[in-house]
Amino acid sequence: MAKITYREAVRAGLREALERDPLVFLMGEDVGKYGGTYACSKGFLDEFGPERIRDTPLSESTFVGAGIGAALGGMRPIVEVMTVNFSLLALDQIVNNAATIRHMSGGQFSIPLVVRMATGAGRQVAAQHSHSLEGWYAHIPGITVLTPATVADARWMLLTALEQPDPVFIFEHAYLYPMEGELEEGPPRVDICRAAVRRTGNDISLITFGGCLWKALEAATRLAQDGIEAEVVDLRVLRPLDLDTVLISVRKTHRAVVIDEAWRTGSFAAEISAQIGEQAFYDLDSPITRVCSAEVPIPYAKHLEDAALPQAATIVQTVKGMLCAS
Amino acid sequence: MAKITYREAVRAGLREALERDPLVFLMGEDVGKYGGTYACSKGFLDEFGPERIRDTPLSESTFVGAGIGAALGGMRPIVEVMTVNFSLLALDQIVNNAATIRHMSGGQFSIPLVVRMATGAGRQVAAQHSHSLEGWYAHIPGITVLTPATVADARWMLLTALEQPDPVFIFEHAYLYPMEGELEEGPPRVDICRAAVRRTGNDISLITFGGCLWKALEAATRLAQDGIEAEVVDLRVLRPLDLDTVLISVRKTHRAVVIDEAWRTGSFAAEISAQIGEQAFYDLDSPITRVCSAEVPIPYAKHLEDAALPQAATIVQTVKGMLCAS
Amino acid sequence: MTHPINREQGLELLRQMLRIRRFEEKCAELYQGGKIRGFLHLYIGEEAVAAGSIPLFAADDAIVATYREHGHALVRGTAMGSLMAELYGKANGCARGRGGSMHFFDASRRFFGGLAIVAGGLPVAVGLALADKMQQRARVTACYFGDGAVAEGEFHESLNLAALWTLPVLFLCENNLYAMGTALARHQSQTDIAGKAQAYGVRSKSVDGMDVLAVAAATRAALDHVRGGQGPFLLEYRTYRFRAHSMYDAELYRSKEEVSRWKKRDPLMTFEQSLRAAGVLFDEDLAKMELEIATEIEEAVAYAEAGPWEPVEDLTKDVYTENVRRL
Amino acid sequence: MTHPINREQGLELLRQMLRIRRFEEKCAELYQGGKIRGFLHLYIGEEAVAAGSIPLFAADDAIVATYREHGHALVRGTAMGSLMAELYGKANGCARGRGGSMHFFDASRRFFGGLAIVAGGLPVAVGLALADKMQQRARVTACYFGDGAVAEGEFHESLNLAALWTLPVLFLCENNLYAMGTALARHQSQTDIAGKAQAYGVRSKSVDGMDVLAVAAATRAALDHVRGGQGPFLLEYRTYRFRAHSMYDAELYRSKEEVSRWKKRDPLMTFEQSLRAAGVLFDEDLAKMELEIATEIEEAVAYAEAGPWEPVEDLTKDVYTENVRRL
Ligand SMILES: Cc1ncc(C[n+]2csc(CCOP(=O)(O)OP(=O)(O)O)c2C)c(N)n1
Ligand SMILES: Cc1ncc(C[n+]2csc(CCOP(=O)(O)OP(=O)(O)O)c2C)c(N)n1
Ligand SMILES: [Mg+2]
Ligand SMILES: [Mg+2]
Repeated sequence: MAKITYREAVRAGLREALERDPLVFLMGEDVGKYGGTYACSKGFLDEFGPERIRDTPLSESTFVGAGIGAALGGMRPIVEVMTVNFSLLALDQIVNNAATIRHMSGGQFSIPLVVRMATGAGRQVAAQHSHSLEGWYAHIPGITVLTPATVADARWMLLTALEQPDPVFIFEHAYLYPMEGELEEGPPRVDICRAAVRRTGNDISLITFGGCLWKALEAATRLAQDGIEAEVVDLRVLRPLDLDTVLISVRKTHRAVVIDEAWRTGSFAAEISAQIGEQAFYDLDSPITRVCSAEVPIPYAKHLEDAALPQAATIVQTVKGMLCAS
Repeated sequence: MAKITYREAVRAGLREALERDPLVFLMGEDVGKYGGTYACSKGFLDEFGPERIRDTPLSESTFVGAGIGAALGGMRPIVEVMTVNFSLLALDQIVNNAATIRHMSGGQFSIPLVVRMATGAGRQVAAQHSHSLEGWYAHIPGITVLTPATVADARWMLLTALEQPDPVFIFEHAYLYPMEGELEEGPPRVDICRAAVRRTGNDISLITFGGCLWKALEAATRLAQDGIEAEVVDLRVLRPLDLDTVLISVRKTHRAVVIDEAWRTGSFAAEISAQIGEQAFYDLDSPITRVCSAEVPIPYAKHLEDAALPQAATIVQTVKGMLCAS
Repeated sequence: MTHPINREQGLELLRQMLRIRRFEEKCAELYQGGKIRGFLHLYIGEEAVAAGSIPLFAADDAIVATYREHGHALVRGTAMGSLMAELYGKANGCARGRGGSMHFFDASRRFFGGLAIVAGGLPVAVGLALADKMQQRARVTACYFGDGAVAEGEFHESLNLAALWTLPVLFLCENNLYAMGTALARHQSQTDIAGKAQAYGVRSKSVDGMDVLAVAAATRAALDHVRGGQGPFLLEYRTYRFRAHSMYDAELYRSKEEVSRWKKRDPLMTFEQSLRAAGVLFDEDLAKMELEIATEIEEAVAYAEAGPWEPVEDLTKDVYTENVRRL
Repeated sequence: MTHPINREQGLELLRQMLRIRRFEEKCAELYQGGKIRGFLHLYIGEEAVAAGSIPLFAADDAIVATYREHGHALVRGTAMGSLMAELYGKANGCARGRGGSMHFFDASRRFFGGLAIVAGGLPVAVGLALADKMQQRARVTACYFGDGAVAEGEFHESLNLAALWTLPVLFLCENNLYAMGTALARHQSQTDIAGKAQAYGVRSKSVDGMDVLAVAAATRAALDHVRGGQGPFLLEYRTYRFRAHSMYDAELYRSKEEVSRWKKRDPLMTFEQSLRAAGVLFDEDLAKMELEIATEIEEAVAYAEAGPWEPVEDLTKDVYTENVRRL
């Protein structure tokens, strides 16, 4: 076990990917000379050269589309979109080409493309730089959506993703890059098809992913102090969804809170809630609740941003409310 | 009461809007010389002139952004995006500017913009022209999302929308344009804040919107032949959502099916299901179910497209399954 | 005429144009008959572009086209039967009947669609060329798009990126003077499309797209430039669409006179005349050609009619590759 | 120097540049002190652009800027206190503390942000100009953006649309040679930004952005063109950013030498020298100026410090206009 930051984990995954397969290359805004907005590819330009570490112009739609084309042409592109906020400019290429061409062509073409992007709020960067749109991506048939929350997933998911014949989108929560965590030695390659129980408990299930995992775990710790044992499920993969792991937990605890940093209405948390309701309705002792972001463009001021986002305290409150109610 | 098509209704609404307010103008691809892709503005170029009926280049992001700017500048633009499929190219302007500037500026600016677009599948136009993304729009704080399903709503919603100080998005289901319906004389101006019960019944609530309303009503008719009385709720406004009307119905019928033409995972139907579960859990006699599109790029072949989309038959089946089960 | 005409080549060019023309006339008829549905965008009037350019590409070059791609696929060599079957929505179609008219695909011929979002194919073409360059393959990617696509941001972004990275992309603009109902001068503040290449330091040229030999000559020159590793080239074909934009179109945006003026320059008619004038085409050649094509079309229709529907159970097949290890 | 210098004007230009410089030096200090958070993009080195151009606009002209807009807002006349308060996130800030450094707004001065999606302001500017033209107002909309924005599709689309409709938009490109860490030549295949205007039939010019008088002269000429109803104009300011792109930036992408070479052309220093040389600036003038500005900054900080936080209950206020009839 070694201590490593989430950033170092992403970096190590990228380096291994570049080292083990000459067809892999990284392209995006400022991945090269600048070293990556979040320093995930610092030094890579010198190490791997300008052919494989490609700084792109500010042309999101075109360099993502070029990633699709390069994948069709036999390369293994890793496209970095600086943040999910800017990925809106590339969404047409993603929905209409990346996710669609295999099926629409009758299975003739493969698009082994990996797109990475930072997501989430919490750093006071205000309304245009704080979106959490993973849920939108999870709506798109044809792609796989990953949300690494731990250093292990940040380290290993990329490599499994690169073995997929179809497009994979990896959402790295910008708030997690400096976070430290323990990483086991040796490559315990991770799957990209299962949710993980990060904490076991019998009283209630806290279902979440990405940056909110840590808030849920903190809430669970606080709840434990009051004798409430919460189970924390990290979805890890939003599409295709591993509902079984969620159901096993809910059938045990009979209560669920879904935590999602996206705006509440139309959040992915709604999908989780709906599916639990469909599959485990008779196992529930109380209504499923959601802890999501307030429906507001995320403000700059710290106290307002904090108020807008899910917090451990809100989760604790919600859980206690549910347990008292029943 | 006069018979009128949905297309004529949209047209009449547009004409009245243009006649009654000189600040209103229509811009979009082929709204002028071509007469509108769906002929909704046929003849308007001659009638209102090129200043007010503006054909735009194929530049979705820019003419939608220009609509935002024109609204900021005191005009009352109606921007037509030919179809929701192409609106992906303008989504950055919508999310980051239209929906955000009022709040982010501390309430200094108003954007009285109306954007209309055709949505939905069912005409064998295949994977890149058959999206139903209203649910994504309903996720965005700061905008209003309307889904006229009847000729009355097609006729009148636009006018109420034009009185709003904030952006309103109107989704016209492309399949409905030729549909005929009865329109009451005189302007019974419609609200854009309430859902409507289109058929009353005590056995189950069918909750839907847009193109699926008619499939739900057909299903209700067929169910009635078997003695099952379904209530059909037309959401009409996806954001802000009128949950009360939905809850009143569900508390009466104790059962709900949500029907949505979007892909199931991450559909707006999930949000409806989640909110009913949150608010009316103890009123439910059985799990809420969803009838949505299959998770596949919509295929061209008729039999495959039919199989991919929600159908009256599927709704009937689902309802019977629920009623037998319990 | 820009070249002396060699009989074999001349007849072959005429034959390809005629194949497209007759095939699409049949499509229009079948659309009326309800055999073909959805959107159907005919290429009639523009045949010289596909017929003059596509034969110049090598088997391993890539082609990216739009929803108006029947001609491109035909000349590229995809069997007419599998194209007709695609229009029928049959499982023996070139996209299993899932794509229809707007989405022809043929991996065996590196034909990447049939992409129907205007300008959406340009970035993909840039990426295909990038893959070739990174793998030191001497391939070219030919990307066809219309004048309307020039207004989209992706045109600008793609020309810049292809030039910045010196990628082997041949940008081929089929300027038929209209984007649906919007005339070029009503969507471009500056209508010289080839001239726009200067903003990217990209070489470009504009050529008469109604003259199949001029198309061939200009395309060959552009192709040589790109193959020479000198980066992308923008070639503008000045052409014209004789039919409606798609099957539903009142054509309120142009006059009958304008259309008939252009029809006087029908690429088939004018080329046929020059072949006759050059003494290399005779009535019997044409009769033979028409007969062969009529037969080919008959067989294509038969193939489509006989084709099976894809089983509904296969609806979600190929959304993802099946049986993939996710761990 | 392009003009003889008049003392009053000269001193005012110097004063505005100095206000920006000292204000931002204070911002950097406060950022280190944790008073300011989030992203902070300093304009230091580029002051001549805002100081030379903004005073030329009429009160009812519109300004659309980027996340690097402190200087623009200051020169436009928004009180320094409300800008500082915005950086503090206080409710007495120019956006109630919701926007921060990247999102300054001031409706009373038609200052439309502070928009932080690169190139996202261009379409909005086109629309503002459209509204003016349709309402027969002789206004101009000035749209500032960086060289990086030139690569975005919206640059292309917006220049075309503004030219096509002959709209009064002044496109002002602040070319500081870098888009974050990417040098102009590494993101543009053809680096003459002003030259790109030809593709749209738009008039354009490039000017030394380190020379405040040259900036003023070129901007005045461009403004006259636009006011004259001749449509948009693209003006390129060749300038340079002395500081990091934002507060976190190792500046691996450029050499210390390059930066110090540019600092020899510091717009404040060079203009101060020429004012002295012209005999219209004296030590006491400068001392007085520094003192006034120091005081203005002190008061601004005090105003920000004293400002209230927006009540958390108001978090969702203004997402929608309140109390609107929806029927
Ligand atoms: C992004 C986008 N916007 C709008 C459309 C609808 N549309 C389909 S074809 C077309 C006209 C395109 O004109 P052009 O590029 O000149 O090609 P042509 O049809 O003339 O061959 C339009 C507007 C689309 N498919 N994609
Ligand atoms: C669409 C988009 N992509 C990426 C970013 C991240 N980003 C912020 S500023 C910047 C560089 C912009 O450079 P330039 O336009 O030259 O302006 P400058 O910072 O030099 O003033 C980038 C890449 C963004 N804000 N928007
Ligand atoms: Mg055209
Ligand atoms: Mg710059």
